Amino acid sequence: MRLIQSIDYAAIAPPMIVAGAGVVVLVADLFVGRASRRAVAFGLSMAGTLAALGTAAWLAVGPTRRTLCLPDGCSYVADDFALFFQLLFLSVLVVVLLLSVAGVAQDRMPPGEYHALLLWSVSGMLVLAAARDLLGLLVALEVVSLPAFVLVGLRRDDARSAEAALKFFLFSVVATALTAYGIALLYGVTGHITLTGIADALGRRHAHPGAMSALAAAAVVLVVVGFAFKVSAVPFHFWTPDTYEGAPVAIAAFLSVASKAAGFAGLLILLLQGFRGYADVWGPVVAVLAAVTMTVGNLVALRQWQLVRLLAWSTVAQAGYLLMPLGVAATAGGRSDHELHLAAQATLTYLAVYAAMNLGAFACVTAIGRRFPRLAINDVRGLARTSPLLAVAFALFLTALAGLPPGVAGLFAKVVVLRAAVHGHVTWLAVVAAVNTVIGLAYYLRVAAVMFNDPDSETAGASIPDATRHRHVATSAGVAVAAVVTVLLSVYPQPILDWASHAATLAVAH
Amino acid sequence: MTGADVVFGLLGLVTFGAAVLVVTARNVIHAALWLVVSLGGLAGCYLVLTAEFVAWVQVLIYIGAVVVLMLFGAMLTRAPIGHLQELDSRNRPVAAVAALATAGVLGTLVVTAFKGAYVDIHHTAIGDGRALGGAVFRYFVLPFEAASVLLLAALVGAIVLTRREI
Amino acid sequence: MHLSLAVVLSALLFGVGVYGVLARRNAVALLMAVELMLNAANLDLVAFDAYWRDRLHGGQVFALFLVVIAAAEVGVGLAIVLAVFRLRDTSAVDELTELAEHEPAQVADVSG
Amino acid sequence: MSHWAWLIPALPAFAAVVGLFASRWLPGGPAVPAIAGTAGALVAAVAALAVVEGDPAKVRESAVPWSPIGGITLHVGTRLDGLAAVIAVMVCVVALLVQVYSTAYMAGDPRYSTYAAEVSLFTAAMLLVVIASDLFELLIGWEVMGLCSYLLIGHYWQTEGARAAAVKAFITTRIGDTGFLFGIFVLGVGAHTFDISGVTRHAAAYPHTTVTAGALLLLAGVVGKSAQFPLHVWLPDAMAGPTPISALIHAATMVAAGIFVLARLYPVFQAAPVALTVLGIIACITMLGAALAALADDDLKRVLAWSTVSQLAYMAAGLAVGGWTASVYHLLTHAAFKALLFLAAGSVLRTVGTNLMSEMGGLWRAMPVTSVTAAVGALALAGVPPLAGAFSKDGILGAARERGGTLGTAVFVVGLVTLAVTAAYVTRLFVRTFLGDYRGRAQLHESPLVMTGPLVLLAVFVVALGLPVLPHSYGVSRWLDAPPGTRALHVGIGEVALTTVIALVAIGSVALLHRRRPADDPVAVLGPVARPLARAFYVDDAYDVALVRPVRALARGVVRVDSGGVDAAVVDVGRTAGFAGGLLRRLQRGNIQGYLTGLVAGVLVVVLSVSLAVAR
Amino acid sequence: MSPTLPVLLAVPAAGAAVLAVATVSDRVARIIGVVTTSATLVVSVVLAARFDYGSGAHLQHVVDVGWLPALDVRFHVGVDGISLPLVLLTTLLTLLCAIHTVSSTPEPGRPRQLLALMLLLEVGVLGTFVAADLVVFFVFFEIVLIPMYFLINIWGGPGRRVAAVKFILYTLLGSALMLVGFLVIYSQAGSFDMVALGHAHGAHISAGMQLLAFVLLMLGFGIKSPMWPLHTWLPDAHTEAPTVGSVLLAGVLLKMGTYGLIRIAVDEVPDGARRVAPALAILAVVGIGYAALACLGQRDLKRLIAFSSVGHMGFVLLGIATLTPIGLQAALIGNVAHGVITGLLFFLAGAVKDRFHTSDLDELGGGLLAKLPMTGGVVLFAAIASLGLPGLAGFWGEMLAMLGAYSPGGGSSRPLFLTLMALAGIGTVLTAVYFLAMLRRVDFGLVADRWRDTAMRDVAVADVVAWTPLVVLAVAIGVWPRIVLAVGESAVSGLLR
Repeated sequence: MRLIQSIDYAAIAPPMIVAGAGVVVLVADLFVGRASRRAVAFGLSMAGTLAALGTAAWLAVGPTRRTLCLPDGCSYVADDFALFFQLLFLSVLVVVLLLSVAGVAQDRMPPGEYHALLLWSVSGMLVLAAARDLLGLLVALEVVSLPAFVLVGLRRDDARSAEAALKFFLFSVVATALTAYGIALLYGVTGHITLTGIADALGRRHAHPGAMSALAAAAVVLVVVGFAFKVSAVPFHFWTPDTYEGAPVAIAAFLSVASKAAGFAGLLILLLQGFRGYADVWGPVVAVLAAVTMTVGNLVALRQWQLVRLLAWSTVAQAGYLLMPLGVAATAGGRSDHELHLAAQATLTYLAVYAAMNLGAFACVTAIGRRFPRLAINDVRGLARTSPLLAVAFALFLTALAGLPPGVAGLFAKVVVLRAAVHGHVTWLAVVAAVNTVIGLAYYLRVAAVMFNDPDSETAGASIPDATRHRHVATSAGVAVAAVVTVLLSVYPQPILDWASHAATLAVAH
Repeated sequence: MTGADVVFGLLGLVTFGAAVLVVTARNVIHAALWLVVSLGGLAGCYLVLTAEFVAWVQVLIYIGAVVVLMLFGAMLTRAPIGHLQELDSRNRPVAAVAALATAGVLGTLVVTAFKGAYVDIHHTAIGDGRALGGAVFRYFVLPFEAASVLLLAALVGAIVLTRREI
Repeated sequence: MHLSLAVVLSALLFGVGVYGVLARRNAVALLMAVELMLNAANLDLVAFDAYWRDRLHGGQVFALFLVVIAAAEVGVGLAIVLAVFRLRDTSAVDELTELAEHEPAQVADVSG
Repeated sequence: MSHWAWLIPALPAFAAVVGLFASRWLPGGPAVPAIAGTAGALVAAVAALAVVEGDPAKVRESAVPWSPIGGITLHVGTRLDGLAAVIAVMVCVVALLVQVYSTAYMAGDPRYSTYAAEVSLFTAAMLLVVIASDLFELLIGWEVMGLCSYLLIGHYWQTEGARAAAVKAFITTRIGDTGFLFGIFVLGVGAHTFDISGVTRHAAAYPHTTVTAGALLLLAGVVGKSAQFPLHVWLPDAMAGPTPISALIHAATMVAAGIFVLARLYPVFQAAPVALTVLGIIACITMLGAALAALADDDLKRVLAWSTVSQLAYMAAGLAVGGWTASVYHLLTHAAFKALLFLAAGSVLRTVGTNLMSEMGGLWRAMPVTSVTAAVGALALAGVPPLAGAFSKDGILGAARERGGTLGTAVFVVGLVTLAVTAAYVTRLFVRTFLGDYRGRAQLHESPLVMTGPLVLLAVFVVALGLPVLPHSYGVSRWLDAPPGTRALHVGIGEVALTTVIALVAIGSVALLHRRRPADDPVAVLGPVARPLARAFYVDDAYDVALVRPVRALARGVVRVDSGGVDAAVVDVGRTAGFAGGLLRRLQRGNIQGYLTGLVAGVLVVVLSVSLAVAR
Repeated sequence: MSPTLPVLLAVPAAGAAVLAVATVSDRVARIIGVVTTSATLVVSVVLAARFDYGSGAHLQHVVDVGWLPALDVRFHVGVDGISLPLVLLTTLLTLLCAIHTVSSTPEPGRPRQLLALMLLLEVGVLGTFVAADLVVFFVFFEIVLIPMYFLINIWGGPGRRVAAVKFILYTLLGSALMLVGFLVIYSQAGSFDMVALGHAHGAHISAGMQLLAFVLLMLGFGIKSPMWPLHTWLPDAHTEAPTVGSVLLAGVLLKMGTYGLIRIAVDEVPDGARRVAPALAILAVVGIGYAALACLGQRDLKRLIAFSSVGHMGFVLLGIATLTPIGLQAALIGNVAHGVITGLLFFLAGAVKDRFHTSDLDELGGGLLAKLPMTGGVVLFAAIASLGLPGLAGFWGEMLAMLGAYSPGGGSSRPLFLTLMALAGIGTVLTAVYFLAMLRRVDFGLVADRWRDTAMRDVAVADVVAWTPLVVLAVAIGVWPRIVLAVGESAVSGLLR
C-alpha cells in the first residue's frame, strides 16, 4: 500500500491553477509599485482564470478523469458534472473580475488580497464540484466561504461592510456546525465517511430499524443545511439581503451567482448521489422549501426600494425556482432515474442561464452605482434617456430574470424547470411557481419601467450625473459579456441544454 | 456499567457543566476559562474513546491556540471584564426554548437509535498519530490540500481585515 | 462503554451551543458557543469511530479537520469582530442593525 | 327568367350608397338617385308581377351558395312568386310616392341627403325581405329595416322625443327579433336548410313540438315588427319621425314585413295550430285595444299610428283564421289608404305646425285637396264600401265566421266591435281636423303639387283597389294564389251589409256628437274612461316599472360590483401580496440573532417532521 | 419548406430592430414604420394568395426545423384555415395603426420607440398565430407582453402605470398557468408538436390529466380573452392605453386567447374540453350579460367599448364551448369581426378623445353628428356593426354562436345550452340597448355649450385611410361571410373529428 494517494495532476489542474494564481497575485503584490498594483493583480488573476478555463475546457473534451481514489470510490472526479460547474465558476469569475475593477478602486480595497481571496474562494468551488466524499465537500465548502467572509468585509472604512461580514460569518459558521453535526450522525448511522459508503448504507434502508431511519433522516436534513444556506433557501436565507447590501457589489454578484451555484453543486452531489435512498424524505422537504423560498423571496422583493436588496431577495426567489425540479422526488413517479435526470438537467440549465442574467443585472447595478451610490430604484428614473444601452441591457436582464421576452433565455429556463416539475408530477409546485413568476415580474418590471419613464417633474430639476464621466471600461465589458451570453442563450440554448443533460448523468449513476 | 462508563460519565459531567457556564458566565474572560475546562473535559473523553491523537490536538489547538485567540479578541474589543448584564441579549428565553428543543430532539433521536449500543474500547483501533497520519495521507489527501488553502486564506484574511493601513 | 453516554453528551453540548449562539450578544462569547457546537460534532465523530472500529479512522480524521476548520474560522471571525469594533465601537451583535429592512426615508437620512 | 330579380332590392340599395357618398357631386342633388333607384325598383317589380301573372303559386328561385357555416351551407338568392311580386310592387309604389312627396316635405332640411339615402335603404331592405330565398337573407333585410326605422324615426335627433322614440323602436323590435332568430334556428336546424322553400316544404315533416316552438318564436319577431301586443309600444312613439317616414313605415315597410313573413312562412304556421291560436288571441287584443287607444288620443299622427296597430291586427287575425288571401289583400289596401292618410296628415302638419287636433279644425276650407283625399282614406279605413279597406276587412271577417269555433267567433265578434270603434275614431279624427272652426293660429294654405299629387294618386288607388273583388272584375287570384288549406278571397254580401251598417251608425253617432257641440272633442262623452284610453291602458308605464327601471338598476349594480367586487378582489390580491411582503420584511430586522433563531427553528421543524414521518 | 412565414416574421422584426437601434428622425421613423407594416401586409397577402383553400384543414407554408432537440422543441410554423384570417387581420390592423401614428402620435411623442414596440408586438402576435409547437407558441405569446406594457405605461393616460401593471401581471398569470397546462400535455403525450398533438387528439392523455390541462389552459386563455370574471384588467388597460394600443389590444391581442383555446385546448385535450365546456359556456354567457349591463352603466367611452369587448368575446367563448363546427366557425368569424369593428371603434374613440381631450360621456355631452358629422357617422356605423346588425360582420359571430348552442356538441346538456342561448339572446338585446344609449348620448342631441365655439377638425387623411378598410371589411364580411367562414370550414371540422 502506498503511503500517499496517487494524484492525477491534470485532473486537479483547474483548482490548482486558480489557487496558485492566488498565491502569485499575493506575492506579486508585494513587489510591484503602488500605482500598478491594481492592474497587476487584475491581470494575473485574469490570466490564471483564463488558464484554468482553458484547462477545464480541455478536460471537458477529454475522457473523465478520476483521482485520489479509495477502494470504494474516488475523492475527486472530473466528470461532465464537475466540469460543467467548473466552467461555470470560471466564466463567472471572469465577469466578477471585470466588475471588481471599478469597486476595488472606488472603495480602496487592497488589490492583492482581494484578488487572492477571490481566487481561493473559486478554487474551493472548483474542488467542491469535483469532490465526491463528505470531508472533501465540507472542507471545500469552507474554502469557498472563508475568503468570502473577508471579501464581504473588505470595504474597510465602511461599517456596513463589516456588519455584513459578521452576519454572513456567524450565519455561516452556525450552518457549518449543523452540517458537521449532521455528518457526525450520518457517520454514526452508516459507519462510513465516504459518499459512496454512505449512499450504499442509506440505500439498504429496509435493513435499518425505524429509529435508525429517523436518525438518518434527521442527519440528512442537517447535512443539507450547510448547502441550503449557500443557496439562500428559506429559512436559511436571512443573511442574504443584509450581506449583499453591505458587500462590495461585485462580491454580492459573486455570492449570488458563484456561491449559490457552488451550493447547488453540493446539493446535487449529496442529494442525488449520497442520499438517493432517502429521496422520499428529502423530496417533499425540497419541494416545500422550493415553494416557500420562491414565495417569500418574491413577496419581500415587492417591497424593496434599493436595487441591491431587491436583487438579493430576487436571488432568494430564484433559489426557489432552482430547487423546484429536485422537488419531483416528492412523488413516487418522480424518483425514477429518468425524472431525476430531467430534474438535474433543469436545475443545471437554470443555473447557467441564471448565472448569465443575474450577473448581468449585478453588472448593470455596478455601472449604475458609479453614478448613484445609494442605488435607490427611484434614482434610475429616466436612465434610458441618459444611458440607453445600459438601460436596455438592464431591462434585458430583468426581463430574463422574470422569464419574459425579450429575455427569452429566462423564459426557456423557466420552461425547463417547470417541465421537470410537471413531468415529475409535482404539478402543484409548478402552479405555485407559475403564480410566483407573476409576483416576480411585478418588481422586475417596476425597475425596468422606471428606467424608461421620463423623470417626474419634481425630480427633473435635480442634476443627473453626467453619464459619460461615469462610464467604466471594465464594467461595461462585464455588462457586455453577460448581455452577449444572455442573448445567445435566448436564441440558441441548445448547447447548454445538451451539456446540462450530460452533466445530469450524475443523477442516474449509482 | 464499566469503569470506562464511570470515567466517561464523570468527564462528561465536567464537560457539560463547564459548557453551561461558558454560555451563562457574566464575564467573557470567565466564559473563555470555562471553555478551557469544557474542551479539556472533551479531550479526556477522547482519550477514553482511544482517540489519542485527536485528544492531543484538542488540547494543543483548542486550548493552546483557539481559546488564547479568543481571550485576545475579548480584550481587544474591550469586552466587559466585570459582571455585566449586557453579555446576554433579550433573546434568552427564545434561546432557551430552542436549545432545549434541539437537545431534546437530537437526544431522543440518538438515544432511541443507539439504545444498548456498546463501544468495546479494548478492541478498537487506537487512534494514535501514526494511524491518523496514515489515514490522512492514504485516504484524505484532497481535504488536506484544500485545508492548506483554507488556512492560508484564513491567515491572509485575518491580516487584511485587522491591518490598519493598506 | 455505552455509546449512549457519548451521544447524549454530544446532543447536550450541541444544545448548550445553540443556546449560547442565540442568547449571547457579545460576538466573542457567541463564537465560543459555536465552538461548543462544533465540539459536539467532534465528540460524536470520535465516539462513532470507536463504535464502528473504523479502520480508516474516518471519524477521527474528520474530527481533526473540523478542529482545523474551527481554528480557521475563529481566526477570521475574530478579525471580523475586531473590524466591526474598530468601526462601530461595539461587539454586541444585536446593535448591528444598520443593514436591515428599512424604509427609504430612514436610510436616506443615514446616507445624507 | 327571374335572374334579374335581385335588381329589385339592389337598385334602391345602390341608390342609398350613391346618395350617401356621392350625392353632393350629382346634378339635381340627393333626390335624383333616391327617386331613380326606387323607380327602377318599381319597374323591375312590375316586370316581376308580369312574370308571375297567371301562375302566382309557382316559385321562381335563383340562388348561389353563400357561405358554409360549419356543416350547413347557406344560399343567397331570390324567390319570386305572386306574393313577393305583389308586395314588391306595393312597396315600390308607396316608397316612390314617399320619395317624391319628401322632396317638398323635407325641403330645406340640412340632412335631406342622408334622409333620402336612408329611405332608399329602407326600401331596399323591405324588398330584400320580400324576395329573399334564405331565412338569414330575409333576416338581414328584416334587421336593416329596423336600423333604418331607428335612423329615420330619430331623424330629428335634436329633440329628446325623437331620440327616445328611435331607441324604443329599435329595442322593442329587437326583442322580438331575437325570438325570430331563434325561430329560424329551430326551423332551419330541423329542416337542415335555411332556404325558405326548404323550410316550407319541410313544414309538415317537423315534429309537432319543433314546429310549434319555431312558429311561436317567429311570431315573436312578427309581433315586434308589426307592432302587435305586447310589443306594440314603439309604433305610436315612432311618430316623432318625419311624417313621410310614418307613411313608409306604416304602409309599405317595417310593419308590413311582419304580416308578409307570416304569409310567406304560412305552411309552418298551418302546421302549428297552437301558434295560430296565439296569433289570433294577440290579434284580438291588439285590434280592439289599439282602436280604443286611437279613440282618445289627441295627437293626429298617434291616432293614425294606433289605427295601424289595429289594422295590422286585422291582418294577423285573418291569417290566424285561415283568411290568407284576405289578409294579404288587406295589407295592400291598408298600404294604400294608410299611406294616403299619413301623407295627408303630413300635408296638414306642415301647414298648421302641430300634431294636436285640439289646435286644428276647419281646415277643409284652406286645404280642399288634402281634405277630400283624406276623406277618401278615412272612409276606406272606416270600412265603407266600395273603397278598398271595406272589402278586404269583410274578407277577413268572412274567413273568421267561416272558420267558426271559439277562435273564429272571437275574431269575428271582436272584429265587428273594432269596426265600430274604428269608424268612430276615424270620424272623430276627420271632424276634429277638417270640420268645425280652426282652433289654431297658423297661416293656412294648401300644400304644393308634389305633395298633393301623391295624395290624389293614392286616393285613386284606394278606390281602384276596391274593384277587384267586385263581381266579374279582373280578380286578385291572377297574382295571389291562396295556399292549400286557406280560404280564397270571398266577400259575402251579408258581411258587407253588416259592416256597412255598423260603420255608418258609428260614423253617424260621432257626427251627431260633433254637430251638437262643434267645439268639443267627441271623446269627452266617455268621461273618465277616456283617460286610460288616452294613456293606452298604461302599458308603457308598466314596462317602465317592470323592465326599464330594473335594467337600469341592474346596470348600476353591475358597475358597482365590477369595481367594488370583481376588480377589487383582483386588486386586493395584489395588495395582499404587498402586505404579506411587508409582514415578511419584519422578520428581517437586522438582528443576526433573530436570523439565527429562524435558522435553528427552521432546521428543528424540518428535522422533527422528517424524523417523525420516517419513524412512523 | 416555404420561406413565406419566416419572412412574415422577419420583416416586422427587422423593422423593430432598425427602429430600436438607429437614431433616426421622427419623420423617417414613421416612414419606416408604415413601410415595414405595409411590407408585412403584402407578405401576408402573398401568403393568402398562395394558400390552398381546398385543404384548409392542413398546415401550409410549413417550416419545420429542429431548434432545441433537448426540449423536444422544433421551430415549427404554418398556417391553416383557422389562423390565416387572423394573420391577415393582424397585419392589416398593425398597418392601420402605423398609419394612424403618422397623423397623431400620443404624448409624449417618441414615434420611433412607439413604432418599434408596435412592430415587436406584431411579431409576437403573428408568431402566436402561426406557431405549430407549444413552446414556440408560448415564446411568441409572451413576446407581446412587454411591448404592450410599455405602450400603455409610456403613452397612456393619467392612470397608465397602474393599468399597465395590472395588464401585464394579470395576463402573465394567465400565460404562466397556460404554460403549466402545456407541460401537463407534454408530460402525458410526450410532444410539444401541435400538429402531432392535434392528430393524436388527446390519445395517451388520461381523462383526469385532460381535465387538469384544459382547466389550466382555460384560465390562461380566459384571462387573455378575457373571460368573465377574469376580465378586470381589460377596461383599465383600454381606458388608459393610447389609441393604437387599444386597437391592437382589442383587435389582435384578445384573439390570441380565443385562438389558443380553439387551436390548443379544444384540439389537444378534447376530453377535458367536453367536461369543462358547460362551465365555459356559463361563464361566457354571464360575461355577455354582465358586460352589457356594465356598458349601460359606463361613463367613459373607451371603457364602454372595452366592456363591449368582454361581451363580444363572450360570444366567441360560447361558440367554442358548444364544441360544434358551427360554434367554432362562430368563434373564428367572431374573432375577425370583433377585431375589425372594435378596432374601428377604438380608432374612433381615439379620434374623439383627440378632438375633445376627454372620453367621458357626460363631458362630451352629445351632438357629435352635428359637430363632427363624418366622425359621428362612422361612430354610428361602428356602433351598429358592433351590436350585431345582420348584414354587418358582427352578426355572424353572435348568430352562429347561438346557433351552435342550439344543438351543442360534446355530449353537453342541451337544456342548459338552450337556456344559455336564450340568455345570450337577451344579451344581444342589451348590447343593442347600451350601444343605442351611447349613440343617444354622444352622437345625437345638441352640441354641448362648452364645445360649441371650439374649432375642430373632423377627419384627417390618415383617419380616412385608417378607417376605410375597416368599414369596408365590416360590410364585406357581413354581406359575404364566406371570405372568412369558407377558409375555416374544413379546419374546424378537423378539430372536432
